[in-house]
Amino acid sequence: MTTGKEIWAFEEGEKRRASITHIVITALLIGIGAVVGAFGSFSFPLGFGVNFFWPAIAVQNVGGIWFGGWGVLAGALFPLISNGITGTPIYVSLAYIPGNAFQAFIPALAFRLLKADPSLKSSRDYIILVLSIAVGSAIGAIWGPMVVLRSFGLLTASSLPLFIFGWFAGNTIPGIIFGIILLKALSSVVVRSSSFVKGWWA
Amino acid sequence: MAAYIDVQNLSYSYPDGTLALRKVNLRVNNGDFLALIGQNGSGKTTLSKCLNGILKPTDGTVLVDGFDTSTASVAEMVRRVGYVFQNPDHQIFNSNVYDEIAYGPRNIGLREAEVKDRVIEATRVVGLKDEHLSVHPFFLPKGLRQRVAIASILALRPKVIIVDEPTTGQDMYQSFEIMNFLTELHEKNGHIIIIVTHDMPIVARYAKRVVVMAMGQIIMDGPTAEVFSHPEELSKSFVKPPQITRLGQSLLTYGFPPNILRVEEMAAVVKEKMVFTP
Amino acid sequence: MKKTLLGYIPEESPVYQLHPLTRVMFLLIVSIYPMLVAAPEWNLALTVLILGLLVYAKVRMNTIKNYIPIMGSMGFIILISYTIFGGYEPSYIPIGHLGSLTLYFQPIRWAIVTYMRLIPMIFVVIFFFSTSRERDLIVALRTLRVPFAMTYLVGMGLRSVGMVMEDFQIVREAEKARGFDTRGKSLFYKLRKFIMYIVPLFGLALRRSEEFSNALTARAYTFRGLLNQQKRADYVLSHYHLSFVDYIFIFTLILALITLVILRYHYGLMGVESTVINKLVLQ
Amino acid sequence: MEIVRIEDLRWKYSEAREYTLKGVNLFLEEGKFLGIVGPNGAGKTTLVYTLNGLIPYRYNGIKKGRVFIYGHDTEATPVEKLTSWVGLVFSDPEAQFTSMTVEDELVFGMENIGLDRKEIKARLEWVTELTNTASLLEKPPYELSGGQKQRVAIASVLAMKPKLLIMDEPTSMLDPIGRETIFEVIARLKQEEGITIIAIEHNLELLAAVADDMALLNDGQIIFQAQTREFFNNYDLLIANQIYPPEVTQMAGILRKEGYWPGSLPLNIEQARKQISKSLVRAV
Repeated sequence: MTTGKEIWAFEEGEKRRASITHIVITALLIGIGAVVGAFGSFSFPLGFGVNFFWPAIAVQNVGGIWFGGWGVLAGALFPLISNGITGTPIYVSLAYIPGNAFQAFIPALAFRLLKADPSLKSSRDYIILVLSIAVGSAIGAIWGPMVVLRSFGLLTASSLPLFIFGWFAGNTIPGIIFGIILLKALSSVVVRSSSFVKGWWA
Repeated sequence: MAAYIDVQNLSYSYPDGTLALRKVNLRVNNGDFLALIGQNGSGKTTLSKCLNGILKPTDGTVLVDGFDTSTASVAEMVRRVGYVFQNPDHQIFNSNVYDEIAYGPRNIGLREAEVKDRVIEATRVVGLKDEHLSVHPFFLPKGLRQRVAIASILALRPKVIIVDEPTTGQDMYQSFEIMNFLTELHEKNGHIIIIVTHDMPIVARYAKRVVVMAMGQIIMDGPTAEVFSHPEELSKSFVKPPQITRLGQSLLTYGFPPNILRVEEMAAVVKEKMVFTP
Repeated sequence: MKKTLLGYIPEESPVYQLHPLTRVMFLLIVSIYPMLVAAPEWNLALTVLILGLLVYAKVRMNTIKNYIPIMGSMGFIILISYTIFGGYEPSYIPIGHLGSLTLYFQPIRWAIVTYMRLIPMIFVVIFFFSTSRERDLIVALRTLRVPFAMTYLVGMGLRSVGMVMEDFQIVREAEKARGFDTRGKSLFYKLRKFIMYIVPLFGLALRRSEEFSNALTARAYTFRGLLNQQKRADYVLSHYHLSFVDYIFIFTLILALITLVILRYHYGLMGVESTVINKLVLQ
Repeated sequence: MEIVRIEDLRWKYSEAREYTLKGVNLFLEEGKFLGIVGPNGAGKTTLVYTLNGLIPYRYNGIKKGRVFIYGHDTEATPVEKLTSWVGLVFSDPEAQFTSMTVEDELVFGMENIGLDRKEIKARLEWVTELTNTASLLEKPPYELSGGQKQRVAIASVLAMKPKLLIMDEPTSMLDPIGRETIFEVIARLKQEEGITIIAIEHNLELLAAVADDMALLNDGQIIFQAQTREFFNNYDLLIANQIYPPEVTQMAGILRKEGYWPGSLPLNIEQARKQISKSLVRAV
């Protein structure tokens, strides 16, 4: 049984180098993110409110946790494609990049710093996951409506709180639900694969 | 006798406008072991996905055990027709084999005790061992992953089992194993089996009935020996009879039958000719 | 019709005379115009102009149908934001009532102004994606001397999108074949089961990451090579040449941008105060 | 001239409990076509991975014994150099298609080995003619059929002009006609280009028609290697190793056991037909 500590620790003499596999996994993450981002929410039969349910955030969260900097890179880039598919103006898409990067970066950072187990073995792991997704989404939620939508004049100042909260909830909830399912289902596989990233790039 | 699956004037076009099926009629009966063959893109996968309501007809109707697939619920359908996808990796949703096989039965709302019975039964039928149940399906070799995929459909206990490309990526021995086991399901448990395949020797050896598709239509439908004895018709769908059948057809002048399906049959015919010709 | 990830682009179009870089410049520069303009009638004119270009480029008009929902929901959000959550200032002029709600002129005007800014920006994106193939984007980036590693990642990312789209379709069917049904189930159940589709998508990606890496290595492609690749033939660029027309086109786009800045900020034209809506309502 | 020499090669993946290759010895001369058969899990793919350096460069594990390409030990040779000698086509073309057009896919490898535009253009013309892919150049991957994808995969490797072309189950995903077109390409490569080829394949009907030599790999060892005709003549050995020869060969094998088939076993319909008609005429 491995613990969170062992998973992130470098063994003595262990050499890890970024490889072509990481480029490939980044491209595949972009693919999943773009498809889930563009179509995943549309087909969800909830009716009104689909705009506030963005499952693709899970790709950012687990991508960062499993694949470090590569996951963050993919998480920042794939919304450009999924937004393009849905017709979002190009500069709005570009302006989202930092927010998206943070949504992927914060859980990745938390898991590495606090040595949490991606397979979510203890309640501590769950708490770290939930809190880090919440913090990441909070940064995204502030960046999205406040910096981007506001500066493009798409929202008024007094409506900001509502949109920030809607954005936050719409990202945090799917992030946590999808994140838990993915981490539990596949972490054991990922950790054993050559694409797993212990540090930031390898 | 009413057919178990009755396809009437079925047409299907994909959202991008491609017309994949044109006015197809097909009756699948109790006791059928059917192979659906034809060139890539001839519509056989589309047709097989229409048989359990994964795809709904654009036009025409598909009746399964009296239920219209366009109005029946998913649960009603999966209890009757099971569909095993070609690549097992598209259908692995859980992190251990037990949950994977239990996923279907749980979806249709069975109680956990019943689920457990079915998982154990399905595991036994496909020849998985108990030690496999706790393994992550991802780590199993492809042959076993395919068995997990079949077991997870069997656990829903459908009358009809459709398997898309059961032998792709398997070696001959594994192919025979899978097909023998489908035959057992057919003969002992009375399942109707439908395979979608490119593997003609497998079709010749195991299927009782062959349906040939080309350009979204059924161009031939009949007993296997009958269908394979018309090579010129088959070539319209870019299909050839198996090598042994073609050997027999090249020896028609010596009185060989045009519909030999198995190597052993051919050997027997040659032997007989050699013995009795003098 | 040629197929792209997002749909179809015309088999032949006058737009293909232009270098892909020129088309990307069109996307980037024309997207700025609406941000400089407040008066909706001018943005409407720009929209009409782009629509005209779409027709000229032989784009099938029902491509636009796919974007109508997003345009609708954006309009709705903007309207809500400016009216119900728009706050109140003493200078607001009431123009009517909706139940107990008083409607004011300025918020509605701002909503229209904002919305009409968005519309041409969306149409520019539509124009780009319905006249450009994925390859055009890569060519444009390479022409701009974006590092190969980056353009390669973009290209492979696009390739992955296509692959995942196919997978996504099959996985959803596989869910159904296993008895997954949303009818008559609790919301939580739906949520928990419905999202399982994402697990096979990642499983497939992991499996493929190994196959792809092997395939790339087998074609003499290494991580080291990716970073240090000094000289690449960039063969694809040999099909494309920036012509005189391209230079003229890009020059015109930039000139129009500068003119717009001058008109707007030096002469104060096209501002919200000078809109015809003001004249119509206030008089 | 020798192109491949493998001496007592053993390989264990670091995750695995057992050795996958357990002492393989193999020798291949330039210009030959070698078919490798063996049940799944025998180590066929692992074996060919050692030839272009994927093992040990991309995989962790324990390697004993040595592999030589043109007399160069693969472990002491950079992987870029190995890949310029040895081209590998994988069984699933879907998983080697990384570009958005066929042309970019074909050009990719050529750019990697540093060819200039003129050379690339010339080779493009050559390889698309050879593999019948010229009409596909503009197409994106999702517009190709299975057979087209596989031809493009072969062309993309061939464009780098490897001395040795390895194909790992190149037809497993294809319909019967798609399979035949791939084997037509392979036959042309052998005849017109004189390229050395190794193919792993379960469909022996088509393989037997083109291979010079055949090798049987089982449980990590080469059990038997011989000229194709002689190889299939050892019917009992093949069956014992779960290998099923072409159907006409199987039939003759059964008959021979019962003393009804004189001479060697046929490999195709024509040979079988001749032998049968001859013996029937004689019987008359």
